[in-house]
Order: sequence, then structure tokens, then C-alpha cells
Amino acid sequence: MTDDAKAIEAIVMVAEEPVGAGLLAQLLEITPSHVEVLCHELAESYRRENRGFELVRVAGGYQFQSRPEMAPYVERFVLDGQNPRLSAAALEALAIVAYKQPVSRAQVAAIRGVNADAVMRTLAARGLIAEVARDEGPGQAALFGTTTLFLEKLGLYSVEELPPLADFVPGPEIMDSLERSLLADSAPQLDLRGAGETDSDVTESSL
Amino acid sequence: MTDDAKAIEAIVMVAEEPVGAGLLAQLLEITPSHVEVLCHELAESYRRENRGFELVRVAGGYQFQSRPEMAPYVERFVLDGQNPRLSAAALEALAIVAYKQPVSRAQVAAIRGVNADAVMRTLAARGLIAEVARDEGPGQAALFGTTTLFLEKLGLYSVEELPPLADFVPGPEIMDSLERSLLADSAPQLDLRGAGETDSDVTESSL
Amino acid sequence: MPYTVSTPVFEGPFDLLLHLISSDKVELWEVSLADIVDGYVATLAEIGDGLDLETATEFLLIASVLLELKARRLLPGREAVEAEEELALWEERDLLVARLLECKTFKDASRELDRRLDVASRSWPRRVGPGELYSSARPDVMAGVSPQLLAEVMRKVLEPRPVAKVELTHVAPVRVSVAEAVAGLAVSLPARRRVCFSELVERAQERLEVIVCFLALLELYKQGYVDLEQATTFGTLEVIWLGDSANNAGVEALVVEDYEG
Repeated sequence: MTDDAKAIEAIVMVAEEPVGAGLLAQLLEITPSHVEVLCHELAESYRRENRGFELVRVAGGYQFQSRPEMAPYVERFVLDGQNPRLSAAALEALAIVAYKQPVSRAQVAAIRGVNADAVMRTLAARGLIAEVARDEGPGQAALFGTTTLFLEKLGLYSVEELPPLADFVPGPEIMDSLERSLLADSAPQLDLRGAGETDSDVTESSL
Repeated sequence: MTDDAKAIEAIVMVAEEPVGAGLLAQLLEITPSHVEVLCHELAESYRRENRGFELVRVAGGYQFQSRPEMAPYVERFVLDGQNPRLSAAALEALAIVAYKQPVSRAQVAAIRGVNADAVMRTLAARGLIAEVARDEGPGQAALFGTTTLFLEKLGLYSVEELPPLADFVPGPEIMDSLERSLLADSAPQLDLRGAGETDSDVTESSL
Repeated sequence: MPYTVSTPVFEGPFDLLLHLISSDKVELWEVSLADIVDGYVATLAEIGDGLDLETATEFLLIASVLLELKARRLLPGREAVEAEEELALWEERDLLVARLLECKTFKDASRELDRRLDVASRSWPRRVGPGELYSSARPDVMAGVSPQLLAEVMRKVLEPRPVAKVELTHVAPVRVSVAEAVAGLAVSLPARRRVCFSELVERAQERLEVIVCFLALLELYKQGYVDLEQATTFGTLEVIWLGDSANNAGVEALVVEDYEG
């Protein structure tokens, strides 16, 4: 094992939060991309040796964590109970903040069609979202974004790692059935295809 | 590698203090002497692979630490890598703990209006605050207070020497609203309500 | 044909519509609106104490759009309808479809977040720190922190938070929460006992705030927390708090929304 790899192991072992490749590179006087390669090799070696821990790339850096299969044992040891699961409503609001940040409470409420104050408070209290800016408009509404804790809790390196929202846009069959359901008879003077295009325009610009 | 050895690695990796062989034996449902053997083998394997960390037996338990030869890197990391000053959020939490001790994480969060876990962890890691008691309520939340190190750093003999808040707080309504939010939060199950009531105070003044 | 809403809880009108449209392949136009409303009201009744005024209100709004669309279809002489009006109606419909699609998109995205949260929750991070060994190497984080600074920070923390304003953005409609207004009144009324409605809303900036305050009062009246007196038509409306000054706990319970579960 190279001294550089050893140094990375030593540093990440004493870090209280994920250590960025940039910082490691600076401390070791090597390039960040070399750091990435070494970390990848280390993670691979732990996997190969079937260790009880792993080196992961999360929240902008590298960190040691227990391997998921060992959860039953670690659970018994860790006293702090995990937080209760988020409700479906809180998860939806979280998804909206994650993809549309920075976003105001009112915008979240508009998308979900219900008041979002309570769920936004819950998410902030859990540390998953935080006020990141103020709207420039007259109301100076608080704008929310996701936090580092959010990345850690989801095992993400950055929000860019979230699957693209386009993956979740309902398929044509759902659109069709929505269209049909809300279609006020066949309006002779209006072309249905035209309406369809308007829909996708609206959807696109609002996503 | 056996599952028992993997479980030991996982538990010791996330433990904040050395984990005793007795406790590991209990968690894994094996004998303490078997734990000792496995830990010895693990330590041996890290040495053989020339890793940057080691498994050591200290203070009656096992813990991971960086290998002494890597100290120059770790020192640089400790010195440069971490933000040398307390963040505004950490300073706020520290002030709240100093003035309101003993106080739970949830109470600090209620006063600040946002999650306080990360900053409380930072303060504890710096030795400025520590768990001093457990709440008697059903949740048995950890209660925090400031440490001797905190007093030393501020050149105080006791926390009573902190400037009295009465000098600063202009009106009773502020203390009132703080008390209310504290009270609301100590109601066992209601994290959410706590935050809600703080908000309704705000609403009140806007009506 | 009676329509029963079988799923126990709908988070909002979009939820309900999506459910109706996607799971049961119902043509909304073949279901009488009264049936949808009945089903929804039944659902709300099942929720019981967790009744959410916001949800109910928003649902009514959407139902009214549907009603309008449907009425247009039923009324004779549609040819006479101004083209402009017809177009506006189509725009409403398109907007509704767009909102439903957007809502569904995030609903599906939230499942993916949930899955990732679940996967990640089976690992615990190491957060141990360098420990005593390196304590001398650490920069002193308390450098520059004095007892006076700490007191100053504490004073700032204790300052009342900035007053929450009604958020106005061009993207979303103005929303003032009736639940919040109820909570606010439950705090302020017990101390004042008897107060004119005009005093309650003197600081309102929008007509909507006045309306919301009024709706909140009606809610409190319905629940038996206040009495309302008006000597003459268009005369002064007086609000009388009926509970004792400490007894507003029930009202607060009323407005806590049942999201966390």
C-alpha cells in the first residue's frame, strides 16, 4: 500500500464529517484526481476483503461507514433511535425542495395543492432543509434548499446525483387518461393536439 | 472473514468511545475471549496490509485510530482542514447551552428554530459542552451543559459569572415567548407542536 | 351511481383527483360531482380530528373549476359562447392538467427519495474525530470568544423572530392559512376577552387576510370557543372569548396538522 493511500485512511479515520478530495489532495500534495483513484482503490479493497465497514463518497467527500449488511448488529449498539420515518407528505415536500431549490413555502404549497408550513417545519427541524436565501420580491419570502445532512441521509455526493426529474414525469398513458378525464366533450373548434402541446409547454417550464 | 469479525469492525467503526470486549460479546452472542481473539486477528490484518489505521485496545475497550506514523498528515488535517472558528450557528447553540443548562438538543433546536444536532456534535467534539444528565421524561433525552474547558477558555470561574441576561433583555414578553417555546418543547412527543407554537407567537404579533 | 373513495387519506385535492383518474380509470365526466364531493366529505369525516381546512378549501377550488367545465358542457347553446371565454376555459383545463402532472411527478420522485433514505439508513457514519491525541494541534476555536460576545449572541437569539409575512410570489397564488389564523386567535383572544373584529384585522394588508381571519373566527365559533355579536346589520361585529384564559389547549390541538406520522 502506498503512503498516500495510508495517509488518506488515517485522515478519514479521524474526520468528523466527509473529507473532500480537494482537501485531501492539498494535505498530501497530490492531484484531486489521484485522490479519487486512491479512494476508489481503498473502497475496492475493503469490499474485496469483505470488511464490516466501507469507504463511501457522500456529501461532497469521503467517509467511513458501517456496511449495510451489518445494520442488525450496529442497530443494537447505537442507542439513539433512528428518527421516525417521514410521512408521505413530508417526503413529497422534500422532493420538491430537492429538485426546485431554492424554493419558497408558497411554491411548495402550490405544487402539492395543500398548505406546506407544517411539513416544511418538520423538514427544517430534522435538518434536511434550511433557509438558504430570501426572495428578492416584495414579500421577501424565505427560500429553502437541502442541507449537507440531507445528502448524508440519502447517501448522495451532491444533489446532481439525484435521478433527473424527467425520469418521473408521468408516461403518455397517464397524460392521456388525465386529458380524457378532463376533456370537456370534443370542442369542435379546438384541436386536441394543440392542447396537448400547451400542456407539455406548461409542464416543461414549470419543472 | 467471519460475520462476527465483520460485525466487530462495523460496531467499533461507528462507536464514539472504546467498545469493551464484554459489550461486543453480548451484542454478537459469543464469548468475550472469542471477541479478544477476533480483535487480535483484525488488528493483525491491518498491520499486515500496512493500513493507515489500527485497531487498539485502550481504556478497557477497542477503538480505531490513525497509525502513529501518519501523525504528520493527521496533524496537518487537524490544523488546516477544519474550520478554526466556531460558526455563527455553533456560537448560538453554545450561548443557549451556557445560559439554559441543562438543556436538550430539542430545546436548543426549538429556540434556534432549526435542527441543532450537527452543531451540538461539534461543540461536544471540541469539549465545550457535554452530556450532564438525562431528562426524566419518557424520551430520556440527553441534557447538555458546559464543561470546565468552556470555563477555562472564557476565563470564568463558574457559569454564574456570565453577564446576566436581564441586562440585555428589554421586555418580559421575550422571556415569555422563550419560556413558552421551551415548555412546549419539553412536552414529550411533540417536536412538531413545539415549532408550531413558536410560529403562532409570530402570527399573533402579526394579527 | 354512488362513488366511494376507498383510499383512507388524501393529502390534497390533487391526490384525490389522481386517485380517481389513474387508479380507477374513471371518466370524471361520468361521475357526478356530488358523488366526488360526498366521497371526499366521507374521507374527511374518517380523518375526524385531523380535519384539514386547507385541504378542504383547495379541494373546493378545484371542484369549482371542474364544475364550471362540466356546466359548460351541459348547458345548451355553447356555440354562442365567446371564443375568448372558451379559450380561457381550455387554459384552465390545461393548467389543471399541468398541475396534476407536476404533482404526480414529485410524488413519484419522493418514492425514490424514500428508497434512498431507507438504503442509507442501514449504514452509520464514523464521526469520532481525532481525539485527545491531537488536541494540542487543534486551532483554538474559542479564540476571540468572550463572555460578553456570548451574552450578545444569546440576546440576539432571544429577539423575536422576524414577523412572518404573507408570501407573494408571481409563481404561486397567495396563501394565508386559516389554521395559522386560528392558532393566532387562540393565543391572543383569551387575554382580550372581548374585541371588535375590525381591531383584529386592522393590520391586515390584504383583503384575503381579513377573509381568513373571519373564517378562523367562524371555525372557533363552530367549535364553541367564541361567541359573535352584531347588534345591527353591517354594525360592529364583536368577538367574545368563551373559554377561560388558560383554556386554549384544545384549540391548538385543533389546528395542528396531522402530517407527521
